[in-house]
Amino acid sequence: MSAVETATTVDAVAGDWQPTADELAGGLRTMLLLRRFEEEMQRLFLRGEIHGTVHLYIGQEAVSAGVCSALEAGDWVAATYRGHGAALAQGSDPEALAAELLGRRTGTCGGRAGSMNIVDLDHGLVGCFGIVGGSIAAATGAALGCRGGDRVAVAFFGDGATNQAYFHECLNFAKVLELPVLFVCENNLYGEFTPLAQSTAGADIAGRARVFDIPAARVDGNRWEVVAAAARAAVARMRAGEGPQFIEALTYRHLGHSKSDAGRYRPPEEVEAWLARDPIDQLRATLADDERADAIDAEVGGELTAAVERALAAPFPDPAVDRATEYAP
Amino acid sequence: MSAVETATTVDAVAGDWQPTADELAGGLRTMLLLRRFEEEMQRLFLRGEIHGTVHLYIGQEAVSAGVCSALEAGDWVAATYRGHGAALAQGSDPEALAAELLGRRTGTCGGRAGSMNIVDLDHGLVGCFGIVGGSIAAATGAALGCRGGDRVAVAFFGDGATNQAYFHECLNFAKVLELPVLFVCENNLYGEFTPLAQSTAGADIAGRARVFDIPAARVDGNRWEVVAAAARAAVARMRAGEGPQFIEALTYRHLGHSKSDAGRYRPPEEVEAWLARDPIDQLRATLADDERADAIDAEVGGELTAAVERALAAPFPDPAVDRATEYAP
Amino acid sequence: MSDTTFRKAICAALEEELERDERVLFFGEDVAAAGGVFAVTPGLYERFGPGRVFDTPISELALAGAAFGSAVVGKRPVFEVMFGDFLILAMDSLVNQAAKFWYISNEQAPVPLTVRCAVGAGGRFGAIHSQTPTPWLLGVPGIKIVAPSTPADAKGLLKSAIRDDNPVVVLEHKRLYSISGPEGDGTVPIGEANVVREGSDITIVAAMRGVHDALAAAETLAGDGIEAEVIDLRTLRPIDERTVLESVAKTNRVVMYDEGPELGGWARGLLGAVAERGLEDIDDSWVIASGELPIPYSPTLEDDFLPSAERLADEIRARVKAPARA
Amino acid sequence: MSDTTFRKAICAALEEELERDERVLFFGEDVAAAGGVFAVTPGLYERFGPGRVFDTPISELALAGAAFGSAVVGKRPVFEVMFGDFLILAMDSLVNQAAKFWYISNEQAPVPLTVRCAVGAGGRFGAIHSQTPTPWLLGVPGIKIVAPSTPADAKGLLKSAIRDDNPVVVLEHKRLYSISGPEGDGTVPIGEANVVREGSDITIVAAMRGVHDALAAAETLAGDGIEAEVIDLRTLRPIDERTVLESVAKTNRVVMYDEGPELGGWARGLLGAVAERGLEDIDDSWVIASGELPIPYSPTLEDDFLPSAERLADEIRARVKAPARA
Ligand SMILES: Cc1ncc(C[n+]2csc(CCOP(=O)(O)OP(=O)(O)O)c2C)c(N)n1
Ligand SMILES: Cc1ncc(C[n+]2csc(CCOP(=O)(O)OP(=O)(O)O)c2C)c(N)n1
Ligand SMILES: [Mg+2]
Ligand SMILES: [Mg+2]
Repeated sequence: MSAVETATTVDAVAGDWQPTADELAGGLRTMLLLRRFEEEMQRLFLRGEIHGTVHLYIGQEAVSAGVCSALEAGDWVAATYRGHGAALAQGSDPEALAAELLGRRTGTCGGRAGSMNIVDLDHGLVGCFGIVGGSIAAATGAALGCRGGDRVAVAFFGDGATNQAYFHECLNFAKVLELPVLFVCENNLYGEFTPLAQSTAGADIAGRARVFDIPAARVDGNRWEVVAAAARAAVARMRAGEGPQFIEALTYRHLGHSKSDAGRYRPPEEVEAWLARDPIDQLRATLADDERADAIDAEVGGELTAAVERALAAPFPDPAVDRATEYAP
Repeated sequence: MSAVETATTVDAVAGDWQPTADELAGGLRTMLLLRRFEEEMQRLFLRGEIHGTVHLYIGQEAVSAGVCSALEAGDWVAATYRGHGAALAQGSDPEALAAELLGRRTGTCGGRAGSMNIVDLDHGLVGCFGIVGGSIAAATGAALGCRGGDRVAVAFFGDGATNQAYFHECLNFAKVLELPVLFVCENNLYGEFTPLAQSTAGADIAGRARVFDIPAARVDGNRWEVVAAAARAAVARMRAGEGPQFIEALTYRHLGHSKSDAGRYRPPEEVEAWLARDPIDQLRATLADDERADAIDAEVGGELTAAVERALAAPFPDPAVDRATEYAP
Repeated sequence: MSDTTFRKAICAALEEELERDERVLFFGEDVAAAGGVFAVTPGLYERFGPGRVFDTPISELALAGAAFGSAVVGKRPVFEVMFGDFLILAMDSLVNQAAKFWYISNEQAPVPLTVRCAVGAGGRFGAIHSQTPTPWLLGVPGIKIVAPSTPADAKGLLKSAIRDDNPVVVLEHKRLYSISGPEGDGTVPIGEANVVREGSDITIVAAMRGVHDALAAAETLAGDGIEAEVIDLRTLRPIDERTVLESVAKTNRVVMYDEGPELGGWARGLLGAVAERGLEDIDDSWVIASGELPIPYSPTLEDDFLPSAERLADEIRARVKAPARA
Repeated sequence: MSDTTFRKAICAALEEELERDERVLFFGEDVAAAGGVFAVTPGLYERFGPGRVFDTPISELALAGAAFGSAVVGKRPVFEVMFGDFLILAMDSLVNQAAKFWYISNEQAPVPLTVRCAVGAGGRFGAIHSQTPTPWLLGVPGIKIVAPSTPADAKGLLKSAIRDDNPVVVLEHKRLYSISGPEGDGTVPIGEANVVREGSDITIVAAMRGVHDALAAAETLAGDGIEAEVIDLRTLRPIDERTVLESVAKTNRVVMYDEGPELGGWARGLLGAVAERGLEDIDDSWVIASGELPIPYSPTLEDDFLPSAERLADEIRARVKAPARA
């Protein structure tokens, strides 16, 4: 079974949420924001404005856009080094995010963090975590902090992360304590250059959750409304006190793993098949209102261009002024 | 379902090995050796001759005696801080083992290691590991060292260890590389004072292996011939190149977790029910030759008494003479 | 205040802080229903219930991660890692998550997290149950490490750790759990060393159980007419260089006394700091630590491996009697 | 021998050792088919096949554990941990298994294991992809840490590490991968520092990229009439105190220059060792390291955070011109 076939023969989704046209348009807006933002960042990286490395999310937008649409203020999200999508889906300011990647004083973290380590507590982002699997722990902990209330936490992580210590220990821990944490595995079929099946014994990621008695849905991660429905159902169960939930979202990154990767390890047919399943195209088709879609795209594009310009105009932090302290007072 | 019921409604064992009377007698001899040794050590501990702490194996003898009976010279075993059983089942010298616990120069490790950290490479014991889960890594590594030959490695570990990072990462690693390692979980229903179900989500230990596509058998760990048959079948599959195997052996420690634990967290009925399933009594019953069994017991007892006497007479290491070096030359 | 034991002082600190601030949580392996394998925390579970005090699976990395995440969202978690040796399994979360968050988040929120663990050798527990994790964590900016030597400091420093807005590792030396002393009734400030004995001839710097050895050695030396000043560091990161420098300025001789190892331990680094900032004050300076080996099990080997009050007194006697540097 | 790059020298060492000894294995995340994320190991998989060179899951703890177990039974595993920052996930196996085995087994077998990892800051990789794991491992008896600064040393030390019968951590500074230099043609002994520039006025001790800063500072200072001796430590555990002491006996001044942090790093501890063994030789001594913070991302912050050749030269100029201690 090819990867695309796999992605389309997923579990039926628990939950019967039917989005309105406005909701679909809202989802499309978020996804376009994520897409256009990343395209801008890619350009800036190639121009040498962004330093170090950058991991782009293009192609996977439906996952965080879908999941975060099911959350409320006060809920928490932990994401990965590939985390711009989750940050924006949580409402993080694109200008500040761009400024952070550009290393500017006005960045989300004052330029201290950079792309891989963004934190934005005001928008419920506990953090982006550079250690594969680290997000799983952060969200588990946030959920421990939420126990007894009705707030929930979400961990985003990749398929490769399911082979990490954090994955196993935290899923077990969360279930033993019945913590309200939603584990969202963005299965994009590769960890860096290594195909899933070569690193992940059994290749049954949802099964790895089910063996802990954690309810797990395997869904088409390229369809916003499918992810959003699964997330709504999972979040409702968590708010009802049913403990941790799991979603495996099958998706694909359109580009390489990070800056320098041309992605040559992936068969061209595979890439093509997935490009044909672009989540934005699919949601446009569902919305079936090209005029509205184009208007949203134009609006998002305009806002972003302005935001990036402002970010580029912002000053770098001045070490003489950035009075950092080792310890919180 | 009570713990005892659980233990007796286990999977059918793959493999149709039928032990001869001599083989049964050999199994009984090993188990009696383990039992009498531990009883001696308990006495010595209470007399203050053994220092620090000691974790007794009494009640679980059928597991390592059964598994190790399926191994050959050149195979490797890694065990835990509760590892005297595995060491003796591998043929480690009881006198040296006793001397090690007594801290004597003639100990298996010259008195440097102590009860929790015994190593005896000459008898295929890669080590006893004081870190919960550490044995899993050591055996996985030994199996990596055996790849391509026909030697195999075995990891013994407890139910509590299945919540550790090592468990998950190493099972996946071993399956991805198809390493010849047999994972043996000695499920004695408690990790220290905590019952399995309170720490182990899903409580399905064998399932945690199966989700990695590792064949797993859940067996009655108090019946030597059952464990031995399962181990023989698993070892045969490994030698045939079928990769890692898993056995969950249900058993019970008769005593507390370690020296100072009176085991008050366990319901008396539960303890009683398990005492009634003593693995040595059961194997005696299967052998159905009391005279032979008594003779073995007497012989083992005599040998041990002499061994312990010699160990007690041995000198302590002299730090002026024990010329330790930080590095291997 | 009446006398108490080190372990009871710790339990009292936990109890008072759990009582005082409902954001405080306490968890670990067998700490709740069983009251801890070193019998340090009985009664807390019964008093505060499973929402505040609970047992966990044997998953040190998850414990640290859960503490980190809950701290970021407003709790004040305290967790126990049974033996300091096991802390190494939790280090990624401590070092790459908790210790960095305050800075890289641009100070959006602190990480008020406390880890307690039993540390130290001499109990015949062998190489994997006797280590002190100081060397692994000493070079981690953002972490604090406290290391009490008395019941009052154990209580006061733990209370300070719980109220501190940074990740704090609390080291509890196993061979101190049963000692007695005044309980103390407040917090003890993190980062301040304590001159526990005044003297003019040499400064002995120590921590935890080493302080008791140092005091014993000082008593012996007093019989020989040598007056040793003894400094109990109490905190190992950040380290109170000032108190040490002030003492060395007076005594002109200093010995750093630690359970070891020497390379990578606090003792040598502190001597380096003294050499940097107080070079002109030093006439003689050295480190006494353990051998550079794993900790042995056998009593004869372990006793020889560890530094001792006798060795400390002997070396000081030999060096202080020797002619001072011109 | 012709010039090569640091990364190619490493690959050559691996290739030669894989060729020379069939017990050598090499594995890690994306090191085989893809040739490594820093493009250090291309071609090895093609040449030696999946039985000797292979990719692994993202499971640092299992990698270290598998290396340990295979080493004990006779293999000579080399594994890569992509960034030194991730080594912390593997530390339990390195510290509680590999480093202790030789001693506690009573020397039944050695643990010939090598870990390679990319370390160091300055590449704008942020706080979790820029650390050097030295502080975490410096205080672990039984471990060796090597830290080359040139292609020849990278090759020679890696070859020595693979042939060494102990666990060796090989630190590869990211900002050295592309430098060129002679390839060298043998092993370089572990534990021996290298005097890379002679001088009589001050000793600069450095490692890895710091050596290049030290040499640059020495050139600048030569213009001011100050002759600095530069020592490339090359090994951080065990540390070659003798070479440093001999140099300080000659120059009477020493500065330890490290990417930092100061508390818990090798620099302060080495200064402590000099204060213990060579006190009478020191007229001035100090440490230059980074700030006690996580490593910042923004170029302005990171550049300010890290020590530099300029700062090194400036501080030396200011202190050496000052009147020497009486
Ligand atoms: C502990 C750790 N090991 C290795 C890495 C290097 N690394 C960064 S991303 C990555 C692949 C992760 O794959 P996956 O979890 O599938 O996420 P994806 O990148 O596909 O979104 C690796 C190995 C890391 N950051 N952390
Ligand atoms: C990493 C680690 N955490 C905690 C401990 C303390 N400890 C020793 S044995 C034990 C219980 C282990 O339970 P299980 O794996 O079921 O084995 P059993 O003792 O029942 O044989 C614990 C928590 C340890 N040795 N290592
Ligand atoms: Mg992936
Ligand atoms: Mg158990």
